[in-house]
Amino acid sequence: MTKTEGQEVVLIAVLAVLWLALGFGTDTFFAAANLQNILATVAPVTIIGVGMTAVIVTAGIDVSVGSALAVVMVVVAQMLRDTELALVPAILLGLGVGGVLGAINGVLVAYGRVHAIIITFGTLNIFRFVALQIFDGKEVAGVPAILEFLGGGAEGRSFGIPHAWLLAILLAAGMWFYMRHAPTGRHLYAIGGNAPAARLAGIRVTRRLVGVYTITGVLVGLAACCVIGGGGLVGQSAGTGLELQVIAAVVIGGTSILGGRGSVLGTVLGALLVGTVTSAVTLLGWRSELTALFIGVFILLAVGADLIRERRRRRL
Amino acid sequence: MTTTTDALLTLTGIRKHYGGVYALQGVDFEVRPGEVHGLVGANGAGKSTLIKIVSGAEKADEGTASLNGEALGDTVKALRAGIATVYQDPQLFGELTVAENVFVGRELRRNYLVDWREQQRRATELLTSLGLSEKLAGQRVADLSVAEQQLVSVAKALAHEARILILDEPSAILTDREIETLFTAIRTLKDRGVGIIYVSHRLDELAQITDRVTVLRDGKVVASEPTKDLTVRQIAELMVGHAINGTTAEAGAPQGEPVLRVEDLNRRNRFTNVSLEVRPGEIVSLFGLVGSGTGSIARAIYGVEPADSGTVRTGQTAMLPGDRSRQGVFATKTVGFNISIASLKGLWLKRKQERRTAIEFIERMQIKTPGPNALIATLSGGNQQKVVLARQLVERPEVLVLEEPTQGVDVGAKEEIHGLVRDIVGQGTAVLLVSSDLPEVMSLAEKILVVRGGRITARFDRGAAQADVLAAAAGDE
Amino acid sequence: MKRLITDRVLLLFALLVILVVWMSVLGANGYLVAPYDADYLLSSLESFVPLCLLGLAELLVIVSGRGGIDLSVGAMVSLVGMMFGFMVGFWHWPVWLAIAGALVAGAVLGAVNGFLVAWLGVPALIATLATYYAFTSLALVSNNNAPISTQPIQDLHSLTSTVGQVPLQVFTFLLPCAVLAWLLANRTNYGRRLYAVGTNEAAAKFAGLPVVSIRFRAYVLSGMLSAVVAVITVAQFASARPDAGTVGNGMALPAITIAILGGTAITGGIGRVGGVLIASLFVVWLNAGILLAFEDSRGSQYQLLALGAVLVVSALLNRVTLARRE
Amino acid sequence: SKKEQPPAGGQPRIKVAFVPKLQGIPYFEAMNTGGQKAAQELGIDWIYKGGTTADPGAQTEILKSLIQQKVDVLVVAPNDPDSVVPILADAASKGIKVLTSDTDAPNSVRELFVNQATADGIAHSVIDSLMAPMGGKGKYAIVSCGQTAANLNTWIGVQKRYAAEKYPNATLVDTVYAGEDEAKGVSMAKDLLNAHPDLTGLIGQCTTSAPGVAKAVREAGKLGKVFTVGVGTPNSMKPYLQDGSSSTSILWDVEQLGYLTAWAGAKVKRGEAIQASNNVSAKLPAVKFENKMLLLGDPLKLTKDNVGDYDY
Ligand SMILES: Nc1ncnc2c1ncn2[C@@H]1O[C@H](COP(=O)(O)OP(=O)(O)OP(=O)(O)O)[C@@H](O)[C@H]1O
Ligand SMILES: Nc1ncnc2c1ncn2[C@@H]1O[C@H](COP(=O)(O)OP(=O)(O)OP(=O)(O)O)[C@@H](O)[C@H]1O
Ligand SMILES: [Mg+2]
Ligand SMILES: [Mg+2]
Repeated sequence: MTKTEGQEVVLIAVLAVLWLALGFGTDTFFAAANLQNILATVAPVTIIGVGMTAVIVTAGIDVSVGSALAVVMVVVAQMLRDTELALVPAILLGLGVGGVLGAINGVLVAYGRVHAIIITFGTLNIFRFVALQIFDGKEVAGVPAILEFLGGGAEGRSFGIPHAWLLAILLAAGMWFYMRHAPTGRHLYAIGGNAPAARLAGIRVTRRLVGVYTITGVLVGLAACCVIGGGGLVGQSAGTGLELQVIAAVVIGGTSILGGRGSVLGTVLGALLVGTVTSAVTLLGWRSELTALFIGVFILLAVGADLIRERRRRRL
Repeated sequence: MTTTTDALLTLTGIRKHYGGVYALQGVDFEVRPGEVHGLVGANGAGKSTLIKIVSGAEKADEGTASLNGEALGDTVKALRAGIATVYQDPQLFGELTVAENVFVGRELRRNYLVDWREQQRRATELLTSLGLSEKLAGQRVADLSVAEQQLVSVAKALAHEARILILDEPSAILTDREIETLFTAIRTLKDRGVGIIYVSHRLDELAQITDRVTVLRDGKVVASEPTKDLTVRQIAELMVGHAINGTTAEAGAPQGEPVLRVEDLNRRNRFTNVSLEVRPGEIVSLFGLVGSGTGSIARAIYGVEPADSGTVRTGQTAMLPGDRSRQGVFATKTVGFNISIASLKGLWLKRKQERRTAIEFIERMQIKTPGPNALIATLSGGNQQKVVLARQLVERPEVLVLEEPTQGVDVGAKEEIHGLVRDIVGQGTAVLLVSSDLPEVMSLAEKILVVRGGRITARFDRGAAQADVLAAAAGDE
Repeated sequence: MKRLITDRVLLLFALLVILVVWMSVLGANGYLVAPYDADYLLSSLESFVPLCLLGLAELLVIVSGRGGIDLSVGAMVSLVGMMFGFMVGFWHWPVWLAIAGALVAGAVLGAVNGFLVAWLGVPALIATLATYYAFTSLALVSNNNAPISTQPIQDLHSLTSTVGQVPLQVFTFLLPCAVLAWLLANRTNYGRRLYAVGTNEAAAKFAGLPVVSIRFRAYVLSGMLSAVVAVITVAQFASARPDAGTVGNGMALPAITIAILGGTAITGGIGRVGGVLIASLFVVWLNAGILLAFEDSRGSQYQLLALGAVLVVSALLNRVTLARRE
Repeated sequence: SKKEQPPAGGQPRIKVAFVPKLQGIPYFEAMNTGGQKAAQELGIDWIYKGGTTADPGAQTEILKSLIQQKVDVLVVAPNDPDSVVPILADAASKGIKVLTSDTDAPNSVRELFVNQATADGIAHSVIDSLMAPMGGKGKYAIVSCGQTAANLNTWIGVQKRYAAEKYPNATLVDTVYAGEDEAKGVSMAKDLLNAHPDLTGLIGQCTTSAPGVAKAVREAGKLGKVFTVGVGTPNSMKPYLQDGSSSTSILWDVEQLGYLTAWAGAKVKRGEAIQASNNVSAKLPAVKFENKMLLLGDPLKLTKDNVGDYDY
C-alpha cells in the first residue's frame, strides 16, 4: 500500500476555503442551480480524467482526447439524428468508437515504445482529420434530446444530482478501487515507476498499456455523450483544448506527471476546483478573461502545496 | 567440460553480441540442484549478460538454454519456471512500499484482489530473515539506502518457490554481517535442492559459499572447477589472464595545513557532530557499516545534500559518487563528454583540448574503449567507473571525496584504481575515502574514522588491527 | 542506408528532398492547382520562421531534462506581442528599443517559468500550463481584447519585406537565432552542461554543475525566443493581437511537435538544432504542398492527417531501428 | 486526379476564390452554397478554401496558395482585419482583384466590401428584438465567443451605446466569452443566470452561443422569464425558436451573401462599374452600393414563423 493522502487533503482544504468564501461572498453560490451547473460542467473532464490518471500513472500521457472526443461526438450525433437510436445503444456506440480510438493509441504506444506524447500528438492530428471528414463541412444540429439524460438540464438529474456527475463519481470510485487493490491496478504504478523493471518482474507491460489507453478512449466516448447532452449542437471545434483541461485536473490532483504516483480522487477534486474557479469568476462578476489567470494561479497553489509537503517528508 | 545428466540448468554454445561488442562467445554452463555455482570474471567479461539470458531479460543470438530439459523463454516464462533473479542494480519501484516490491508482478491474492495483510506478514518474515528491520515493510523503497534496497531485491527473489536463484553481485554493497545473513539464507535454499548462481568480485567469498566456480574471460569460459581445487590467487589470475604482482601499500606523505576542515556538522536523523580534517597528501577514511551515515556525511561535505548546522571549509573539491549508474554516468553520451563535463572553463567549448584530455585519461587509466567518441553505455561497469573517476581527476582537485570507489569493480580494475588514488595523493591531493570495503580502507587510509549511528565513534591510524576497526564499526565492544 | 534510418537529421533531409522533388513533378504535370515552384517555397518561409524559432525554444527546454517542456510559448508570444504593441504603437518607442524591451519582457516571462521549474521544482508541464493560462489571460486583459494596429505598428511591416523572394525575417531574425542556438548547443560550455543536466541530473550535481541555474537559463532563452517570434508576428501581420500565439490550436503544440519530429528526446539530454530546422522546413513545405493539391477546403484537413502520420510513422521507425540494433 | 485545364482557345473563366474565417461552420458553408449557385448562373469558377481553425496565420497560408494559383479575384472574410492587410497588398500587386466579405479590412487595398448588414443594423436589431419581450427594462447579459473577434466586438460596442441611449432602464450586467463551444456557452449562460437571479435577457452574440443561451434558459426552467436573442443560423435555432426559449434570431440571408460575393467578384474582374443600386438576381433586386460597400440589405429576423424557410 502506498501512502497517498496528502494532495487530496490539501485540495479538500483549498476547495473548502474557496466554497466557504464564495458562500459568504455571494448569495447564489450554494443555490442548487449553481452547484448543479458546476457538477454537470465538470463531469466530462472528470470522466476523461479518470482514465487520464491511469495513463499518467504509467508515465504516459494522452493528448489526443480532444480530437477523439470530436470523432465520437460527430459519429454519435449523426447516428442519433439519422436513425432512431435509443439512449443505451447511443451510449454504447460512443463507448465503442471511443474504445477503438483509445486502443489505437494503446497499441501504438505499447508496441512503438516511444514516449506516449509523441504518438498521441500524432493521433491528435489524425483523429481531428477523421472527425472533419465525418463532419463533411456541416455541423450536426437538431440532435434528438435523447442524450439529455446525461446533460445539464432537468432530464439529466435525479434527486437534484446530475447523472453525468454521478457516473463520473462511480467511475472514479471504481478506478480508485482497481488501482489500489487489484494486482493489475498496482502494476500500473510499477510500470510508471520503472518500466524495464516491471518487465523483469513479469508484469505484462504491453497488455496493461493497451488497457489504460483503451479505457481512456472508452471514457472519452462516455464524456462525448455527456457533452452532446449538454450542448445539442455538435460543431467542428468540439473538444479543442480539452486535453489541457483534463491534464490540468489530473496534475492539480497530485498525480505525478513523471509516473508512478497519483490517485483518481485527486483528479476528481482537481476538476472540481477548476470548475469552481470558472464559475466563481462569473458569479463574482469579474471579467471572464481573468478565469484563465485564476486557473493558472490555482494550479500553482495546489502544486506548490504538494511540493512543500513532499519536501518536508524528504527532510525527515 | 563434462555434461552431466542431472544438471538442472544447462546452457550450451551461448553467443550474444551488442552491436560490435561480443559479450558472450560460445559459453557452456550448467547448474545442478543444490549447487552454489560461483560465476566470476573481470568487468565486462559477460557475467551479467549470461544471467540476463537465463532470466529471459535478453535473448541469445545462438545456443540453447534449458531448465530440466525445457527451453527457456521470456521473463514471465522464466519466473513461472522458478528462475528468481537478483539483478546487479536492484530493479525496484521507488514509489511502492517494500512489501509491494517483494511481491510485485506475483501478488498474493484473495478474491482477485491484493491480499495486503498476508503480503505484509510474509514480507516482514522475509525481511527479518535477511536481518532487516521489520518496520521497513511498510516504507517507500525510495526512502531506503542502497544496501537496504539490495536486500529487498534479495527478499523479492526469495518470496516465491525458486528452482534457480541468481544473485548478480549481491554482496557488493553489503557489510560482512549482512553477507553472513545472506549466506545463511543461501545455504537453506541449497539444502532444499535449489540451484544457485552466485556472481561476485569478492573472491574470498567464493570459498565460503560456492561449490563450483566458473571463470569467464572476454565472453569465454576459461575454467569451471570445484571451488576447493582453486585458490583465490589462481582465480584472480584466470580472470585477468596473467599473474598479478602483490601490491605494496605505500604510505602517503601528508604535508602542511588541512585543506578540508569539517566542524560539528549535523543533520537531523542522519549524523551528529561530525568533525574531521584532511591534509594535502593524506587519505582519511570514513568507515561504517551500511546505513551508518557515511554516505550522507560525504554528500553533505561535498554539498549535494543539506546539513542543518556546522561548517565545512574546503579547497577545490570533487566527488566520486557512490551509485555509478544513477549519479555518475551520462549514459547517452560519449566517453569524452563524460570525462570533460566537470572541467569546462570559459564560454566556448575547447574540443581539441577535450579530446586530448580524454585520450590521455583513457591511456593513463587503461580504460577499455575504442576511443573518446564511444558511447559510455557500451562500456562494462568497471570501465564506466574509471571514466567517472577520470572526470574527478582532470581538474587536479585539492580535495577528492571518494564514495565506494571500487564497488562492483573486478580485482584488476580495483588494483588499478587504488594505484591511481595513491598517485593523486602523492601529488598532494587530500582524499576523503568513504568505503564499506574494509581491506580497501585498511590498505589505503592514513586515518580511519569509524562511523556508527551517524557519529564518529572511533579514530584509528594506519596499522591498526582490522578486527579492532570492524568491532568499533559493528558496535560490539 | 542504415545511418539514414538511425540518424534523424539525415532521414528528415531525405524526406524533404523526396517531398520537394515529388511535389515539383506533380506540379509540373498539372496535378496541382498551381506550380510548386521556388517562389512559392520561398514565400512559405514566412510561416517557417516562427515555427522554427519556437521549435528551438522547445528544443532547449526539452533537452534540459526532468520532463522539460514549455506549453506557454504561444501565450508568451501573445503577451510579449502586446507589450511590444504598446511600446511601438502607443508609446512610440524607437523600434530597436522596443525590440530590446520585448526581449527583456520575454526573458522575464521565461524567468517566471524557469523559477517555477528550476528553483521550485514544479514539473515543467504543470508550471508552464499554469503560466500558459495566466499569460493568455493577461494578454487579453492588457488592451481590453482589442488588437493594436496604429500607424507605427503598420509601419513595422517593413521588417518583414522580402529579399528576392525570401522573407526578410529569415535573414534578420531566424538565421542569427538559429546560428546562435547551434553555437550555444554545440560549441559552448553552457550547451554541454545543458545536455549533461538533461541526461542525468544527479550525475550533473555530483560533477559540480549548477543544475538549477543551467535549467533556469533554458527557460529564459525559451522566453526570449518567444519574444523574437512575438516581434516577427506583430511585424508580419502589422498588428499586435492579444491572441496571436494562442488562437486556434495555439503555437505551442506545433512547436513541440516540431521539436519531437526533429528528434528531440522527451526524456531530455538529446536533440539537435539541425533536426528542428529541417523538421520545421519539412512540415512547412509539406503543408504548402498539400494546399496546392486541393482546390477546395480539404487541403487544410489533409494537413492534419499528414502531420499526424509523419509523427506516428517516424516514431515507429525509431522503434524498428531500435529493434534491429538489439 | 489531373486538374482540368482551361478550355483551349476560349476565354478562360473568371476564378473567384473566397476564403472564410474557417471552414465547416454552417454560416460559411451556406455562403459557399450561395457562391456556387452564383458561379453556375454567372458562368464563373468559384473556389472556397478555408482553414480548420479561425487563425489569421492559417488564413494567410491559404491566401498564399491562392495567389500562387493566380486566381482572378480573392475575397476574404478576415479573422483579423489588420493582419490581412500585408498579404492582400501582395495579392493586388500581382494583379489579383481583392475584396472582403462578411468582415471588412478597411485599412487594406480591397476594392470593395460585401457587407451583410451594417454593424448598426445588426446591433440595433439585436437590442430592439431583445427589448421587445423585456419591455424595454431589466437586466441583461451577453455571451460572446472569441474574445478578439473583431466584428463581434464592434457589434457589442454599438449595442452598448444604442441600448444605453434608447433603453435607459435596461442594464447590461456582464459580457462573457465562451469561445466556439456551445456546451461552454450553455454553462456560462447558466452561471450568469445564477449570478443574477433577476436577469431577464440574454444575448448570444454568435452562431454557437445563440443556441447556447437559449438552451441554458430552457434547462434552467426560466422559459417566459428570461428572454434570449442571438445571432444564430436557422437550423440550430429552430427548436429554440419553436419552444420560445429564443425570441428572435438576427441574421441575414447567408446564401444570398455568398451569391452577392461571387457576383461582386465577377463584376470587379470584368471592370464593370457597380451602380448605386443593382439588380443582382430575382432575390436581390436592389442592392445598394456606397462608399466601396455593397450592402446585402437589412438584417433578417428569424422567428418561429419563418425559420422553416431556410435550410442551413
Ligand atoms: N546493453 C548493452 N549494449 C551494448 N553493450 C553491452 C550492453 N550490455 C553489456 N554490453 C557489453 O557486453 C560486455 C559484457 O557485459 P556484462 O555486463 O555482461 O559484463 P559483466 O561481466 O557483468 O561486468 P561487470 O562486472 O562490470 O558487471 C561488455 O563489454 C559490455 O560493454
Ligand atoms: N529519506 C530518508 N528518511 C529517513 N531516513 C533515511 C532516509 N534516507 C536514508 N535514511 C537512513 O539514514 C541512514 C543513513 O543513510 P546513508 O545513506 O547516509 O547511509 P550510508 O551507509 O552512507 O548509505 P549508502 O551506503 O547508501 O551511501 C540509514 O539508516 C538510512 O536508512
Ligand atoms: Mg555485471
Ligand atoms: Mg555508505
